[in-house]
Amino acid sequence: MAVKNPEGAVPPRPPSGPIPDTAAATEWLATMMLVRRFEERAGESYTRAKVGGFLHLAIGEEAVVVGAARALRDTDWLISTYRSHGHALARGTDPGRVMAELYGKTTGSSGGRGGSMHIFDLDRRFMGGWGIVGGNIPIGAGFALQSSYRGNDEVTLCVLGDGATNQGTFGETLNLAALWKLPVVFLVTNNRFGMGTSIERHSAVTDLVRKGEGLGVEGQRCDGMDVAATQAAISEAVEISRAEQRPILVEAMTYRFRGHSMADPEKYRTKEQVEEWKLRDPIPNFTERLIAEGIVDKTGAEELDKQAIAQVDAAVEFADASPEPAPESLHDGVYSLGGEVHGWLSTDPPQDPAS
Amino acid sequence: MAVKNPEGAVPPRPPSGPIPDTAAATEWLATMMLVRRFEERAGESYTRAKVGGFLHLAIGEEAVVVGAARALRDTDWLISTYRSHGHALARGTDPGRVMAELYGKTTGSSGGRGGSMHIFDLDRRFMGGWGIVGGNIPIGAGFALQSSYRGNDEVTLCVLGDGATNQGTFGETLNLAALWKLPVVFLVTNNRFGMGTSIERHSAVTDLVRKGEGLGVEGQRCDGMDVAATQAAISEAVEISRAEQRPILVEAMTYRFRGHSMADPEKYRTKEQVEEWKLRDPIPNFTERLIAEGIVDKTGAEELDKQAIAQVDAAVEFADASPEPAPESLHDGVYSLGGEVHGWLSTDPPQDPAS
Amino acid sequence: MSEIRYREAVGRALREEMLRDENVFLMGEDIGVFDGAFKVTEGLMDEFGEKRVRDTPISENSIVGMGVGSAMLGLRPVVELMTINFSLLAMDQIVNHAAHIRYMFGGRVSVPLVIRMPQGAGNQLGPTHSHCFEALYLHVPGLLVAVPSTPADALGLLKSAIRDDNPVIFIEHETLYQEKGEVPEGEHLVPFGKAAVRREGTDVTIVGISRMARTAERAAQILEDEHGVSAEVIDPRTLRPLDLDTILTSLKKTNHCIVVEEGWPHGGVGANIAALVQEHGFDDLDGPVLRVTGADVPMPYSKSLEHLAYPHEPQVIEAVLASLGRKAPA
Amino acid sequence: MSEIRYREAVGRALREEMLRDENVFLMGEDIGVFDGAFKVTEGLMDEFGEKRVRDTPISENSIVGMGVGSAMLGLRPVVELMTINFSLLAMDQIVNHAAHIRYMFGGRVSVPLVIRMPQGAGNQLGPTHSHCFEALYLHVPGLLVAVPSTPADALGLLKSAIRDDNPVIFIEHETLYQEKGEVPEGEHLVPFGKAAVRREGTDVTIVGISRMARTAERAAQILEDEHGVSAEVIDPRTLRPLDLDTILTSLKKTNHCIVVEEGWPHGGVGANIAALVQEHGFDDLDGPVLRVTGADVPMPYSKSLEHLAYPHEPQVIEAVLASLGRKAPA
Ligand SMILES: Cc1ncc(C[n+]2csc(CCOP(=O)(O)OP(=O)(O)O)c2C)c(N)n1
Ligand SMILES: Cc1ncc(C[n+]2csc(CCOP(=O)(O)OP(=O)(O)O)c2C)c(N)n1
Ligand SMILES: [Mg+2]
Ligand SMILES: [Mg+2]
Repeated sequence: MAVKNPEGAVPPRPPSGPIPDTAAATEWLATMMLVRRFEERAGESYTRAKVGGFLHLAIGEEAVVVGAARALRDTDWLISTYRSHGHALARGTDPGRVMAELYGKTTGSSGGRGGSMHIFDLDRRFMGGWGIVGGNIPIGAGFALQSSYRGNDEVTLCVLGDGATNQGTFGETLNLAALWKLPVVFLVTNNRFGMGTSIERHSAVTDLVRKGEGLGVEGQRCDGMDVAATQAAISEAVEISRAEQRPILVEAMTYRFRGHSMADPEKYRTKEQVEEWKLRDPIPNFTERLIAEGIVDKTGAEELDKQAIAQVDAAVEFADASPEPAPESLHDGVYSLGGEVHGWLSTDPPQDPAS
Repeated sequence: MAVKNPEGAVPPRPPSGPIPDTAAATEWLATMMLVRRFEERAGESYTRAKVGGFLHLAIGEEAVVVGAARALRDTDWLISTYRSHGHALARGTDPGRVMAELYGKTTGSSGGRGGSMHIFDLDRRFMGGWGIVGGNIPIGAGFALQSSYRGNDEVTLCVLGDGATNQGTFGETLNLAALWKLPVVFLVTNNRFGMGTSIERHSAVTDLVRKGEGLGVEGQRCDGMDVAATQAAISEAVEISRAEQRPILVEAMTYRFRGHSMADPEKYRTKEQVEEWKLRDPIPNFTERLIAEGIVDKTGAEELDKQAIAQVDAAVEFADASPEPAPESLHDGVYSLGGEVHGWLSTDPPQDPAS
Repeated sequence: MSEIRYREAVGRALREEMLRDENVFLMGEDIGVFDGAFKVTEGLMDEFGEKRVRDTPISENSIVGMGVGSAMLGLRPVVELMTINFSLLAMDQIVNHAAHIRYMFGGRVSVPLVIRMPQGAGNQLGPTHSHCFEALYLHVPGLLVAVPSTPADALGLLKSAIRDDNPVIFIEHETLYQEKGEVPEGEHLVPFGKAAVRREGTDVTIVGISRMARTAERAAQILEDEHGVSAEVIDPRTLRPLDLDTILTSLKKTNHCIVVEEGWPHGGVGANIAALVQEHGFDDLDGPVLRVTGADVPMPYSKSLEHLAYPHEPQVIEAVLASLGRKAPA
Repeated sequence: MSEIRYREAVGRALREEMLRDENVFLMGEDIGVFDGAFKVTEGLMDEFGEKRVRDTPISENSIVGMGVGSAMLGLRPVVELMTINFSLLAMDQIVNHAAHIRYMFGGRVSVPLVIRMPQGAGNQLGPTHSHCFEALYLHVPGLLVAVPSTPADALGLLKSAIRDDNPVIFIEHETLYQEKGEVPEGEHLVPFGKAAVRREGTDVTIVGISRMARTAERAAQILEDEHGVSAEVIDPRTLRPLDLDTILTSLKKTNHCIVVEEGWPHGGVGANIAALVQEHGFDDLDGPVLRVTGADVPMPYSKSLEHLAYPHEPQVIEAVLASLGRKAPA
């Protein structure tokens, strides 16, 4: 069933966020380009059956992805959803390991067991990659509970979608985080749809900051098509959360340009709506702005993009060349086998009871 | 661990609600007395081991119970929690059948299978009696969905506690009810505690009307120690819900005078707090008011109480005299056995495969 | 007879029952505008409108709970959960509520609710989207559990489920959706508690659960062609009630029994059937009831590992030959 | 040796582990100010403060989820759920998350979380508060499942559970809380995967699950006293891992096996053990493995019906005599 455009016009372009120093601004742009190129290639690999399962691309949402990662310290924790290639990349995970995970290889960030929805990199404190909508919310708050318990100064950034705000864990966990004064920032990547259901059709309150406030978590909205604005808003939230030890919600207004996952006829929105939003594509817009402000020139920007493509080429090469998991490894990792766990798990061979 | 009084003084006594005609006012008082006397006796029967399991008394909360039931038409639906003897009684269920349920007898409202937590009376549209905190919330909304689907003019009143507002179903269902414009009134019986946890320790937002609004459900607070005020507030909510086909939340401020269930040392609150609240006991206060306004006289009020006691005496007698469920009936009612269900349930006797 | 896909069979059952009874309606995430994650409900919102085909927010426990409530008052909701893993979010409403309401309220109210959902591996959906949980549901008194493996059964069992007054867990299989099969022309109802003998045989009884009934059939063909073994293949079709009699009757003839399932080994469907078969057919058994099950692991994403993690024909053949005291040629 | 109650044994395990390791902390509804619904955590908030003994709102899925998250980062949360029925609300965090995280992330992170909860009938708590769900949890790879039946095991297994790096489902029994038993003086650890032979015997092996291990012991005494039957009673203590070897060794001696459990019959613990025993000990069996289970009903409130709905000594004795080909005197 085709529906009419579920919302009116694209939000007007608000004043942009502050531009940081040249190096940082350039790095943001480069990272957004890497994320974009990576996902474009992942999509191609999917159509060539190199990648299987569900593949959710965040193309169009790169400003939120990079703005989020750049609001964090290395010691902070980032946890996301099944739409999280970019979060891992922005956090510094080797693109080869992310691509290898999509290829189901041993060198993948989860050893090929998790796939696109379950990217993971403990070293960089990118804590997944979660396939159950809303399931990551209490887990993220649990990271923050750890920080509060130990009295360290880490903050957790927990990414969720607009659709996830309807899951029971959203109400439960926001209440708990507020009650226990946990240093966690809930970043709602509001791309206006949960799969094919527009926010007006899935949430009675479409102002998600208000939804959070009713649960005791203050928040603010930002323009998720503008990396500088997003980084500024999340940064501020993270630092308040760190200093005041309390949860904050940030709602980043954005849009995904591709389907929900690879097979999606997109009957739930109009081509015009997508085209309108594409005018606000965070990458060319930020590029233009940096050129206008003399931070990069056109050739420099093209060079960054080429580098991104080269990184992705290398990632694909690495993934392709990496080994398949060995059949004998099927059971590896189900249990942490220490002193306490022994006996007859169902996969253990029967012992001769006579012996 | 003993805690200090988790909240300050008892809320000041607000202006009382409007008194209805003499017959109705008298009936409200009589019903509150019946509920009180019934529960006092249930408590005694519990200590004499006539009643088992968990027994949750709503003593102190009768104004909310009766105010709620009297805001409804016969065709409306009422659904409550495990603390619901009063709701059934106020809805018109024979006290004998409620007591018999507590006694685990066949004549009980659920045939002795449900016990105190699962009273049920389809004929009077008292729809339980639910033991899982928060479990009744979507079910109540489901009743309202039925009304909306069929286009009839029924409203559902769904009773829950302050503690239940932290359960995932609260956020999920309020959103759904608002989104789908369902004729349901969520009555939060805010007695300031979920078991031994005071509202300040379990809910970040203690203004539960605000908690509902964040989910898209408007609401209002009322004085739950005043039956007239409560009835007026719920009535108004029910009629708006019926006329405008939308959910509304009513928060009734009340207090339970007894422990959470029968075994409760009540270390979580002070005796003084309980005594302060007892000054606001809805039954003597309403009695005084009716006397003051000349609606009943002292003897008349005493007579009502005597009638209540007599009804409870009869209920106990009925319950005591009623038969225990027959052992052969153990499996009755698990399934509705129609044309489709046959074959081998685990309790079926094996058939001779040769035959 | 006409040939349709399993997906279409499910959709046809929904449509026919919605036409027959206006109390039947559908709720679920993205079943309307999006046509369903697996396109089972394609076109139904266009035909029946938003009142009877209701897109919901992502709120599994409450969607099921609203189904329970509306069913208690006589509607006949069919709730789709997108994948069986997500049903764990609704476990409270399914087990503590739907299954127990009738008994807990003294038989005075029924819950004619159907919860449909696909399960299973094979599409590399990984450890949060690929499991088989029929064993969790068959454990629970008050529920009925169906696991259709053909388009005809999907059609006939779903229609029966919708007409039944008990809550039904209706488990489809993701990799079966595009499979084709013959379906009778007119009204087609399949009763609960009646197994299908997919293939007759005399040497061994193979019970296949959900998709594994198909795997068992293919294995039986190979057993006949390559090993001269005559296998009888039984698809119980419903696990609650379970048609144990058909299995025991077959066992009387074959004296060997193998259960094949895709789910986990400990406490699975196979364990239940093995326990029942040895209890009631011990003297007919020439050896233990053997089980061929999925691996005892969360379902891995990697294609090669996933393939290893659930049974295929060779494992079934190996178990049959082992049961018959013969070895597969190396 | 000293004699303490099962409830105290659980509390002592918590206290000792909290003293030993400051990463250990407790979360749960009313475990602090209220001292726990069953008083297991009595005094712990006074001793350890609100940081380490955390009263939570009624939010089962999120409490468990926060336990999962904090465990992933090295804390050792022990989450109490008030009754096992409520754990169904947290099934998503337990199965889709806690159990699968380690595998799904390639073994790169562990979840040293313990979820404690009581189960069982006997206190007339009715159809929403009295069930036994160990069968649901033993099904799931990635979890460990303990079902202690004595104070010593409650103490020793819980301490092992807290030190284990895997998520543990720790199932206590409501009616055992006030039971007393001997407990060793010093540090007492009981390993997972090691059954206890509660009583030696030569005629029949009785496996008792959770509280049913005690019922089996009493039945064994009666069998000896009144029927001259020598029963060996085995308490597996943990269901994942399961010490099948001890059961099979016993079977070699007795050639008869009975499993007694309180939960539902279809797909229960008994079905799992029966399936395994006949698979691996078929030639040692003189007859089928028999099961004595709870009735296939939601637990009724009525005292008389509740009593009928779970096994007592007479049912165990009857099954044993049936297995031995003898009848109980009428
Ligand atoms: C518990 C659960 N229910 C349903 C799904 C299927 N599903 C995957 S993504 C999705 C939509 C989520 O929308 P949103 O939270 O807005 O995130 P977005 O996809 O827009 O990034 C749904 C319904 C799931 N993965 N988990
Ligand atoms: C899902 C679930 N968790 C926990 C409990 C145990 N429990 C019973 S009543 C209760 C407190 C509920 O508080 P509230 O909602 O305020 O209702 P009140 O008892 O004050 O009427 C708790 C925790 C339960 N019955 N169900
Ligand atoms: Mg979205
Ligand atoms: Mg309360």
